[in-house]
Order: sequence, then C-alpha cells, then structure tokens
Amino acid sequence: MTYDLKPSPQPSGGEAPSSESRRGFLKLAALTGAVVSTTGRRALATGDIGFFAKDLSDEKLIDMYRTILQIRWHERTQADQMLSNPDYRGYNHFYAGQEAVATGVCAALRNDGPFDQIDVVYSSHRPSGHAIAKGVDIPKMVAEMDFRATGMNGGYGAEMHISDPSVGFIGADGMIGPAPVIASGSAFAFRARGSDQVAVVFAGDGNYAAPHFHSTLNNAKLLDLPLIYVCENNLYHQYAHYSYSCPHKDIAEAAGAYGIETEIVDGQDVVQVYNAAKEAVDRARAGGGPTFIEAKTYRYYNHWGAPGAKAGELGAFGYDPLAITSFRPEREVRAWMQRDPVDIARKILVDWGVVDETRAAEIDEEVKAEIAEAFEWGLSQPLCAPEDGLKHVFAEGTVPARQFG
Amino acid sequence: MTYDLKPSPQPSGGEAPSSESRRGFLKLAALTGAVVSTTGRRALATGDIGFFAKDLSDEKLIDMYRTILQIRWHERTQADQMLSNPDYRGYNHFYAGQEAVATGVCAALRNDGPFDQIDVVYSSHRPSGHAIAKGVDIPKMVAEMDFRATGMNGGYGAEMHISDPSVGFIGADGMIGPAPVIASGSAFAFRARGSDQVAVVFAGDGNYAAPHFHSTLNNAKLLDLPLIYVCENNLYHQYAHYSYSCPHKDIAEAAGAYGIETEIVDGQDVVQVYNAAKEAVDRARAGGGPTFIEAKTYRYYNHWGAPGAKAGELGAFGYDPLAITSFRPEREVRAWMQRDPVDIARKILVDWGVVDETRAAEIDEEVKAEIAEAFEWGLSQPLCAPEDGLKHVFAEGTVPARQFG
Amino acid sequence: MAQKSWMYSVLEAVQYEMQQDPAMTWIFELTPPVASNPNMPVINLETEFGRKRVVNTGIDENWMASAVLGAGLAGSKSATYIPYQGALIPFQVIQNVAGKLRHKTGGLAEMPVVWIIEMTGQTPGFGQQHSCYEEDSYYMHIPGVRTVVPSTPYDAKGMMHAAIRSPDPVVYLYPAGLRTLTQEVPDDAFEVPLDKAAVRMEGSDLTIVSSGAGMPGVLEAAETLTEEGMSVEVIDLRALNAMDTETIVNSVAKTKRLLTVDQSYYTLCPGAEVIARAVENVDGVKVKRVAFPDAPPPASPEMFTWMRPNAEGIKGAARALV
Amino acid sequence: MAQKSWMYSVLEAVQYEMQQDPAMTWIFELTPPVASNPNMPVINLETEFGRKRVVNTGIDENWMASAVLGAGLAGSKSATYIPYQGALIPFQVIQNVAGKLRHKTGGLAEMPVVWIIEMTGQTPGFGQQHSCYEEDSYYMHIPGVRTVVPSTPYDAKGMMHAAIRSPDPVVYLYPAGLRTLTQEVPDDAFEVPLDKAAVRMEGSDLTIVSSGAGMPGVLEAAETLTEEGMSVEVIDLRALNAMDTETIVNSVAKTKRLLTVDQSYYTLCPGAEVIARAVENVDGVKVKRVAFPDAPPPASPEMFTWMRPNAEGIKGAARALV
Ligand SMILES: Cc1ncc(C[n+]2csc(CCOP(=O)(O)OP(=O)(O)O)c2C)c(N)n1
Ligand SMILES: Cc1ncc(C[n+]2csc(CCOP(=O)(O)OP(=O)(O)O)c2C)c(N)n1
Ligand SMILES: [Mg+2]
Ligand SMILES: [Mg+2]
Repeated sequence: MTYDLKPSPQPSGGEAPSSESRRGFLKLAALTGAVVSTTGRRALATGDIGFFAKDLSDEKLIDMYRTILQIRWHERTQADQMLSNPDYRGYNHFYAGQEAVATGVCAALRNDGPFDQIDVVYSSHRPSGHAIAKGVDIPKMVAEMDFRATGMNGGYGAEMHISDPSVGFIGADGMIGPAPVIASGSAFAFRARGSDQVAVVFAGDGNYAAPHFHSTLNNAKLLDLPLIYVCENNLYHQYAHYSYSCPHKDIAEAAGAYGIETEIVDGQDVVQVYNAAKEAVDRARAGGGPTFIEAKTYRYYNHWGAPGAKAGELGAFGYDPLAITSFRPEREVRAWMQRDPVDIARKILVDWGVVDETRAAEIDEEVKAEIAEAFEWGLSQPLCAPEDGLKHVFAEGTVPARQFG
Repeated sequence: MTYDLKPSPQPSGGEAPSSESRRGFLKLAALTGAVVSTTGRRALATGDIGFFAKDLSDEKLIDMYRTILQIRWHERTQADQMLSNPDYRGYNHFYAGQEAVATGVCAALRNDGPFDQIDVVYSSHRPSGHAIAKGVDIPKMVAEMDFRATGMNGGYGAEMHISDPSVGFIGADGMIGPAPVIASGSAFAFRARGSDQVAVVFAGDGNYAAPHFHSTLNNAKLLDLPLIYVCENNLYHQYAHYSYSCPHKDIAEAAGAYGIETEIVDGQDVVQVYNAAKEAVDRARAGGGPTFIEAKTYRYYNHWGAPGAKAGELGAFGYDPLAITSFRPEREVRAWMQRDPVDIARKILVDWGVVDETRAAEIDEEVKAEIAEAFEWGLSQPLCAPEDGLKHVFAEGTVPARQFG
Repeated sequence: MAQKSWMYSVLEAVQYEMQQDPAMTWIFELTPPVASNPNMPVINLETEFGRKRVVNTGIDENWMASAVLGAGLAGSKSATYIPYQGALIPFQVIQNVAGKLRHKTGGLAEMPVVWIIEMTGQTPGFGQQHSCYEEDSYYMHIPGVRTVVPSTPYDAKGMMHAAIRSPDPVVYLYPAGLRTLTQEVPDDAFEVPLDKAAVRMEGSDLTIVSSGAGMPGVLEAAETLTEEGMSVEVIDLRALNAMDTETIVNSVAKTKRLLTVDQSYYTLCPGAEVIARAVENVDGVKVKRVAFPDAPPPASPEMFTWMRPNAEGIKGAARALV
Repeated sequence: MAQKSWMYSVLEAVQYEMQQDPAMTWIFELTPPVASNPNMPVINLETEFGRKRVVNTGIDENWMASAVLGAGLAGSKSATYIPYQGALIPFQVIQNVAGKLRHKTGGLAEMPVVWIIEMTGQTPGFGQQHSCYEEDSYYMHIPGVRTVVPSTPYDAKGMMHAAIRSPDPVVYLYPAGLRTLTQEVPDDAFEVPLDKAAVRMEGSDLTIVSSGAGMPGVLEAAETLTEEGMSVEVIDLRALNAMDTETIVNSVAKTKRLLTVDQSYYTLCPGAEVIARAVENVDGVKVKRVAFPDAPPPASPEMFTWMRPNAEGIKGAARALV
C-alpha cells in the first residue's frame, strides 16, 4: 500500500510504475556536482542586473561562491552517507539546485554582531541551505542532523528544527504556514523598538495556499514592516505542481495585490538574487516596508531523502511513486540541471575576473575537504543521554518521567 | 473601567467623553423610518443598471420592497422593546441601513423547494436581515431572539446562531472568519454532485483581515466554485475603520487579484444589488465560477444593541465610548442616512409605476402590523425547559447532567 | 475476507460508501487516496470517482476541514484526510463551529462529515512537530463531535463505515504508527459502533485501559503479565467522546486496579478521564498512569524511545500496582 | 494600595513592565488597553506608548498570537490580548510551534511572550460560541507553555508581572466573568508565581479544587458548608500546566475527600487531571466532579443557568461526599 509516512522508506508496492529511465535519475543527479558539469549558462536578461553585486569585494564574491559549494557538498556528502553508511541516521529535505537563493539573500544580510543588531532568518522544512548561508557552524549542524548530543541543538531537533539564534538563524520549521506570520512578528518588534534590523522568511510555493500567507502580507503592508518574504518557487509542493494550489503564474502577483514591492528573480543566479535582496534590505532598513521576492528555482532531488534509500524508491531522492496527481517529468529535471547554480556562480566569478578556473577548482576542493571534515567530526560525536529528553521544556528544570507509571 | 463584555451594558465610566450632540443620535435614528423621511435619493450613476430588475414582475418588486420594510420594522420594533419593555431579553446586531443588500441578493436566489435544489446562504454575526430576506418565519425568529422554546431554533441559539435550513438559511455565525470557508464547501458539494445550486456568504469588511479570506477566494477560484461572496463594506468593524485592517480602498480589489469576477455596488440601492447578484447567480449556475460583490453600505446603529440600553451608552446602539482607536463621526452617520435604502426602494417603485405613494404607505402599514403581530406571538411563547439544554448535542439522546457532581 | 492492511481496510469502506452515494466527496492534500493489498484490486478514489468528487488541494488544512463541513451542511456526505502536520490547524472550526452547530440550531444542522486526523505515531527521529501524539486529548474535550480512535484494521474499517453513516460529525483519529498492522477484515460493509469500548482480554486482577497507538504495547505487556500469572483485563477505548463509561466501571468494579496507558502527554491524557470516571464510580481503586512525559518528543532516537511508553514500562507499572 | 478592578490591576502590571522595557509591545484587536479605577489615573497603553508599540490590528487572532511569538524570538517582550471569540484560533501556533520551540532548539529559543486568552465567563444569553468556558483544558495539555488562570485581581496583577518576566511563553487565561471583582491590590510591582496553587481556605473534611471562574461559586459554597460544620479546604489551582501536584496531594492526604469544580466541559476538564493526580498518590480517596455537562452552552438563560455549575450544585455534591 502506498499510505506511507516519511520515516520508513518502504517498498513501493505492486502498483508503482516501474520506470527504468527514472531509475537512472539518481546517477544523473550524482553527476551534477561542482566543477564536473560545464554546461551552466548564466541568465542576464534584464540589463545591468549585476549592479549591486559588481560593487562587492572579490572576497565577498568568493565567499558567496564558497557558500553555494558548501551547501552542495554538504548534500552530496550526506546523500553518500545515506546510500552507503549503515550507521548514518540523518535525513534531509535536499536543497541542491536552489543554493543560489539562500546564498544571494543571506549575502545581503547582517549575519554577525550582537543579537539585537543582526538580521533574522526564518526557514522552512528545507532548512540546511538557509542555515549554511546564514552562517551556522557546519560541523555542529552535521552532528545535529545525526542526532548527536553536541549538535547545534543538542540532538533535540534534528533537520527540520535546526536553529542558531547567535547568527540570526531563528530556525527551521517543519510546518507549512506559521513561519512567515511569526517572521512578521519579528519585523514588527524591530519597527516597534526603532531598530534597523530586518526579518527574512524563506517559504516554498506550497506556502502560498496556506491562510497564513494572507495574514503575513496584509499585516506587513498595513504596518510597513521590515520583512522580506522570499518565495522559493521550485514549481512543486511535495506531489503537486503549484498550479494545483495557486491561480497565479507568478506568486509575486499575489503579493503585489497588497501593494507590496515585488521582485521576480532567476533563482539559479546568485547575483540576481543578491541584487534583489540588497534592494529589499536597503528599503526595509530605511523604513520603506516589506518586499516579496519570488525566486524561480528547482530542486534536483525529490521531496526528501533518508538513509536506506534505494534509487527509484520513495525517500531515495529520485522518482516518487506517491506522485499520483502530478509529478515532475524527468525532462523538466534535466532541463533545470542545465542551469546549475554552482556553474552559473563560477562562470560569473570567472567572467568578472575574480577567480580563474584553476582557482575555482581549488576552492571546490577546499570546500569538499571542509565538508568531509565536518562529517568526520559530526559523526564521531556522542549520542544523546535518554533522560535529557526531559530538559528544555521550560527554561528551568526538568519535567518528570511518566512513561513508567 | 472600559474592559466590558457585550452582555452587560455598563456605565461608561469616568473617562468616557460625554457628548450631548451624540446623545441626540438615537432620536435621529428613530426618525429615519419607513415613509417618514422624504430625503432619499437614488443613485443610478452607471447607466442602465436597472436592466435585470426592470424585467421583474410588479409582484416581485413589491415583495422586495416589503422585505426591506420587514427588516426595518423588525429592528425598530425590537429596539423599542429593548428601550421600554423590562421583560424583553433579546439583543441584536442591527442591520438597519443595510437592508437593500440582503434583499437584493436573496431576491436573486432560489428560496423554496426541496433542500437539494435551493440556494444556501451563510450569514454573519449580523444575521437578522439576511434571515428575513432568505424567507425565514419572522414570528419564530422573534421568539428565538427572546429565547423561547418554540423559537426557530428552540431557544438554543438566539440571535447570533439563528438558522433555518428549510429555506436555505444555513445560518448565523458569531465568529469572524470561518463562515466564508464553510460556504465554499457547500459550493464545492454542489459542483461535485452536478447541482446548479449556488452558495452565498454575507461577510463584513472585518472579515477581509481574517486568514480565511484567502482560503475562501483561492479555493473558489481554483475549483471554480458556484460561490457568491457578498462583502458588506459598512466601513467599520466594531471599533475600527476598515482602513485599519485593509490596504485596499475597494476590498473587491483583493478578490480581483485571484482572478475572481468582482462587482462593486451601491449597497443602498436594492436594484443595483439585485442586478449584480442576478449576474453572479447566472454565472455560477452556468458553471462560470465565483463572484465577489462588494456592497458599499452603512449601519445606522452602533455595533450592537441590548435591553436596558440608554441613549449615549454602550449597547444603546448610539455612540460607543469603547471606540478609542477610530470611531464613526456623527456627520458620516447623518450623511449616510440621507441615502436610506427604504426611501430609495420606494422611489424606484414609484418611478417605475409599480406603486404610487399611497400604496407604498399602505404596504408600510401592513408590514408594520405584521411585525407587531410577530412580536406579539413571539413574546408570548413559552420559555425553555432547563433540562432541554442536554439535548441536541448529538443527533440522538441527551448527555448526562454533570453540574451537580 | 483476507488479511488486509489498515489503509486498505479504510479505503474499502470509503470506496463502498462513495459508490452508494454519488454525492459523497473526499478532500485530500498530499496523501492520495490509494491503497493496494496482495491479490486485491488497487483502490484509487481519485481515478475511480474523478476530480470533482475527489480533490487534491493546496496546503490549507483549515479549508479542507471547513469545506467538508460546508459540504455536509449542503447535504453531501463528505470526508477529508488531514495529514499529521496539519492535525491541529483546523481545530477551531471543529471545536467552535461544527461541535456547536447542531446544538445552536436546536437540532436543525445536519453534518454527515468525517475528519480523518492523522497522528504521526511518534516516529523516532522526526521530533517535536513530526513525532507527537497529543491530538486525542484536544479533540476529546469537544462536545457535539464524536471523537474515535480505532486500533485495528478491522475496527478501522467498521468505524469508517459507521462514521460516514453517522449524522454526527466525527473526528476519526488515525494513529499512523499502526499502518503496518494487518488483519483478517471482511470484504463487505459492516459497522463498528462509535460509542463502545472493546474488551480485548478478560481478567480479574488488573484493568489496563488504552487506545489507538497505545494498544500494541498494552497487548504485548498483557501477554507477558498473563504468562506471569496475572489476570489482566484489557480495554481499548475506541470512543474518546462520548466515552463508554460503563465498560470501564464494570471492569474496575471487578479488578479494583486500574492502569491507563497513553502515548499522549501525561497532563490531561485520555487516561486522566478514565481514572476520574473510574474512581467517581468505584471506591477503593488503586490507579497508575503510563503516558508520554509532559515534554515534546525529542528528535534523538535515544531520548525519544526512552520517553515513549512501551511494553516494558507498562509491565513495570502493572507489577507495581498488583 | 486601593480597591482595584481586575483589568485595572492587570494593566497596571503591563504599564509598569512597558515603562521598564522600551522594546516591549502589546497587540490588541477590539479591546483597547484602557482601564480606569476610582481616584486613580486612567491607564491607556495606546496613547502612553504610541501605535508602534501598541497596535490595533484586524480580526486575525492567529496573526496576533504569532506576531508576539516572533517579537519574542527577536528579543522583544511581547503580549497580546485575544478576545474570547478568537480564543482557539491561534491554538496551533501555540501548541505546535511555541510549545515545542525551546525543546526542539535544545534550549536556544527565547520566548518572553504572553498570550492573554479571554474566556467569556459563560454569559447567559449568548450561547454556544459566546458563553463557553472550555479553553482551560485545551491549553493545559500543551507542554512547554505555562498555562495559568488567576481568579482574583491580586493574582491577576502578580501573575501578569510574573508572566511578562518569565522566559517561558505563557498562556494567561482571563475568565472575563470575573471582571467585576475588586480587591485591595498594591500599586507597586509584585510577582505571584506561575506554578503554585493557593490554599484559599484550610480544612480537614473535604478538599475542593477549582480555578478561574469556578472560584467564586466554590468560595460561596465553602462558606455555607463551613457554617454547617464541615471543615473545607479550598484550593485554587492558578497554574494548570505545570500543575502544583504537591498542594493537591498534601490536602487530599489529609481530607481523603476530593471535589473538583470546573466551568469547563466534564470530559477532560481540569478536575479530571486533579483527580488522577490525587488518586495516583493517595489511596482511599473518595471523589466527585462538578463540571459543565458535555454540551455547548445554550443561549436560553433557563437552560444555561441550570447547566452552569454554581454554589448550590457544589454544596450538594460536597454534602453527598462527606
Ligand atoms: C501544515 C502542513 N501541512 C502539510 C505539511 C506536509 N508538507 C511538508 S513539505 C510540503 C510541501 C511544501 O512545498 P513547498 O512549500 O513548495 O516547499 P518545497 O518542499 O518545494 O521546498 C508539505 C505539504 C506540512 N509540513 N505542514
Ligand atoms: C474570530 C472573531 N474575532 C473577534 C470577533 C468579535 N467581533 C464580532 S463582530 C466584529 C466586527 C465585525 O466587523 P465586520 O465584519 O465589518 O461586520 P459588521 O459588524 O460591520 O457588520 C468583531 C471583531 C469575532 N466575532 N470573531
Ligand atoms: Mg515547492
Ligand atoms: Mg463592517
């Protein structure tokens, strides 16, 4: 039967279409790595869109490139763990393909300093890219995702709940709906206390249908909140194309109806994303209110992945047999992979003379090694003590055990 | 202190501005009756807007006029009860001033026949006008509002919960938000079972801010539902002007953003309202999907009224001392009263040669007498038996008493 | 008759009722109404009944729950499957509108409506928002809505038939942790009542009361305890509201020992209500409660599996009580 | 020190805290934060602190509740007043986000947040949706949120100070039926703890436990019973979660008779939890429960006032128990 829950990837059952060509998908995805592919194309359709980004220091641009690579290699490495390491337990909602969005947005934010001065980011159920871009400690995140006691959140939260307020990463939220509304509350607080901080929320196209969408945008507009709503429109929410839940071609249209500034960007191009974000951040800091950025993007893998996955099965980040109503045509996936955010970013840096191909390849190797180390550290961390589950319910103390009567 | 609940009208406290001229308000409101005022003006700004209505039979037009008068006299009589009859216990969210909206919309609906063929209406916390227009039994409604055992709902529900499915009046709902979403569910059922019924929801401008607004319109559009959303924009939700909760000048703009057909009408002119509703109903029956009608209107009285009220105090359907953030200027009230829906309807009927002034005055007297009788019957009905409160929790049986241990 | 999985059994019931009643609708979000079972035809409501009656919506559980209510009020039987992530999003419309509608209309409102509310079944690893099992308590405090929680494929099918046919709105809790259970389930339609507990095992030393996802652990523990010589009576509540007081009281009057087992949080778990009803009606009862502690479920499997009530904990509590 | 009304006492606390902390915010919808008291200055938070900090919003209780949570997470103390009509609309964000946030972040999330949730106080005449008193049970099952319900102006002020200063998110239930109470309340800031019950009357024959709007009837009944020669101990729970088990158990160990009184529906009313904790810890306790029946409150005052627990019913139950 196909009524499965996420946790235990199960045989897809007799009725699942067996698709040899889809089975090949995973292999293809594995090839789309950092410097491997050379087919990236950069879209610079709308004139001098590199304006803000062109003013950035070489260092900053390289940092952005490095961030994209960190996200990519984190996932590649984690996927390898899932497929090959029987002891690995972490799961992930993969972000590969969307790296430029998180990177471009967070590059425009204030990510360090005292908590009452940094910008805050609210993430979704697909948080690891946002977390890395906002500057969390990657080894600690790796440890957290494998339920380690010394992980970023002590093993309490794992992937869908990672959080590090010290860098302004308020955190992931596994629910669709609430995060944007809560983020608008942070923006409300900034305005009330006269701070120039901004609040950013990343939300998928799926979030559009949630009633919270209306609350968020309506109040952001009415109260002129320093909120940036980044809609990552990767065309699908789980098993349905966004046209199943949204009558707009551009979701930004819906936001524009409230009188909110909107911007639609190529989410595969970190420079386009950065420029839009920079404009939004400047506006918000100056008291100009909210901005809605719709980044057109695509996730390479399927909705999520977990250990023990086999190519072609649910949880294998390949074709998903649950996708009855509407699913992703393989040609669509292949086409999007031709516009890989890693390739596009690298090409920009090379075009702008920031790095040459050799240096770009070196950076890639450096990041790969850094991530390998992160996994080594993370996966060698201690497991949690069972009784610690009774802590952190309230700020102080522990709650009593009740499972023994 | 000013933290009052609705139920017990209380002295407004030391800090309430004492306003002599506002005290005069109630007297003014009392004058704006049926044939008394002669200052009504009819707005026919947009060309031949009487098109559909002009095709109606004299009988139907007179019925509509009669409905408007029923609503008005029901309220006038009830207000008199509140001010003068110490035994009267009913309260009301008065509809006076808005009569043409309910009347014009319901005149375009199918209001009798088997339940699986009539159109359904969902009302709000301000339901008596909608109920009368949909065709409920007025004496039984009067009895219900005074908590009588033989009332429309056995005294269980009273004003904010009146309901009579037999005429398609699904009923009132004291909550802001849920009704439109639920109404869209009825529309969904009609479409699923291939029926040509339509579902109508009346909702105030206050409902715009509720997250349910988005759900309702989004799904109505996506699924092409035979839903008519009638937004009665009377400019205020309780103590705030609608601009406090809505960035649009016309709320219809918000609906239009979803790609829904919209229509903005003069809610004081029953013919304008009817024409818009007729078009919407025809469209919905033909499978053309939802319509959003915004009727610009105004309530004469304050948010609500209750027995024991004194002019100039909360619950007295006059000036409201709780109105701190934003309240209704008396000049605004006076100006709207110049465009009284009773006067406008009467003038149309006279202009169209349907009745003359003498017959119009007779009808007014007839309705007045009918309502007087309704009150006589209603208020002579038996009170409820206490134990009956344990019934109607589930379809069968009673639940146990628990209040005695 | 065949060994059937939980969801196959449920969808068999739904399919039958939808075949009987061409007005009936089904609204889903991300879990397509599809199930298969060895040597049985695949059930796919979406393809069988078409997208006007079986609709895949956006992520808006409040719309889903409200829409079936509206469909019911318009005279169409209607059911929706709310995934566990949205289990409490439609709470207000069920609690404040549906639960009160029949009463406030003096009996006029008809609501042939079923909300299938998925509960995660406390999956290790997923943590706070994705491993919880707490909805039972919230929903069972609502008057006017029948809240039930089957624990076997057989009951799941029979209670689904009863729920769809019931004139009362029904919250049908589905503990998804039980999805792997299989059982002999008749092919034909049959009803299991929505207001009766089931005595799963008879005994005289101790009454254990549980429901839903608590049941497998209870049955496992009861088996061991029986082997150890204890005479255990096991009650599966099935109906949370209205609750079957009689079955509880009869049992406790006999055993004078009551152990309640819940996967819900301790404070105000269904067992609290069971205990209160028992001791209000029977004097001198000794009681114990096993429940999830008053903490959200942590992601770490080490923490989580220690906190989640299981057969070992139940056995220990039972031994301490008798 | 002066005789103060409930809301004046509460707003005094809020005003003080907002004066101390210029970042603190207040969000309201239709009840402006204004209160007056004889011979005292009028408190008007909106005019005193301006509309950037004190904001009047649209009818969107979920936004209000979520916004203060977001404000808290951004480091600003924040409170909101949710009117009773919207009392359960923000349920999911409190239950599924706020209640789990500290735990899921391993202790990192800070939420200096107060949700004042108004309960209607069961006003006769208004019926099902406008006379109910049921929120206590729903909110008290949530771990990670402190749910409290003061029953006197003094506690209302002291617990508001404590709630605003608490690092934990607090659901502060306000039984609006108590708005007419007045009491001597200090002008200065003081705290009443969020996790301690209050023994309102000491006695040895019977323990009566109640909270919030249940208290006036209990105190009235206790007075009569005392006059009749019964030695009654009265406990006001105040804290629903985490509940003060010790105070309950100590009392019941002494009296061996427990009567709980709730305005909430019978099934899973707070009293069910009180009873369960009592009998888990003390053997041989006789118990009774007074509560609103499992029916929505009807509008008819005849039905309603008969169903709502009052001093007469409490006295009868107490006499039957002792
Ligand atoms: C309230 C709620 N309902 C359902 C889900 C289950 N769910 C998890 S992710 C997801 C799809 C989200 O799609 P989108 O917002 O487009 O993000 P993407 O996965 O494409 O990044 C759904 C339905 C949920 N997490 N929360
Ligand atoms: C969820 C909810 N929150 C608050 C209220 C209190 N309330 C009752 S009527 C009302 C104002 C409604 O305004 P509008 O929709 O414009 O209708 P009008 O009263 O003007 O007819 C409010 C806030 C409510 N009934 N429901
Ligand atoms: Mg998506
Ligand atoms: Mg209005």
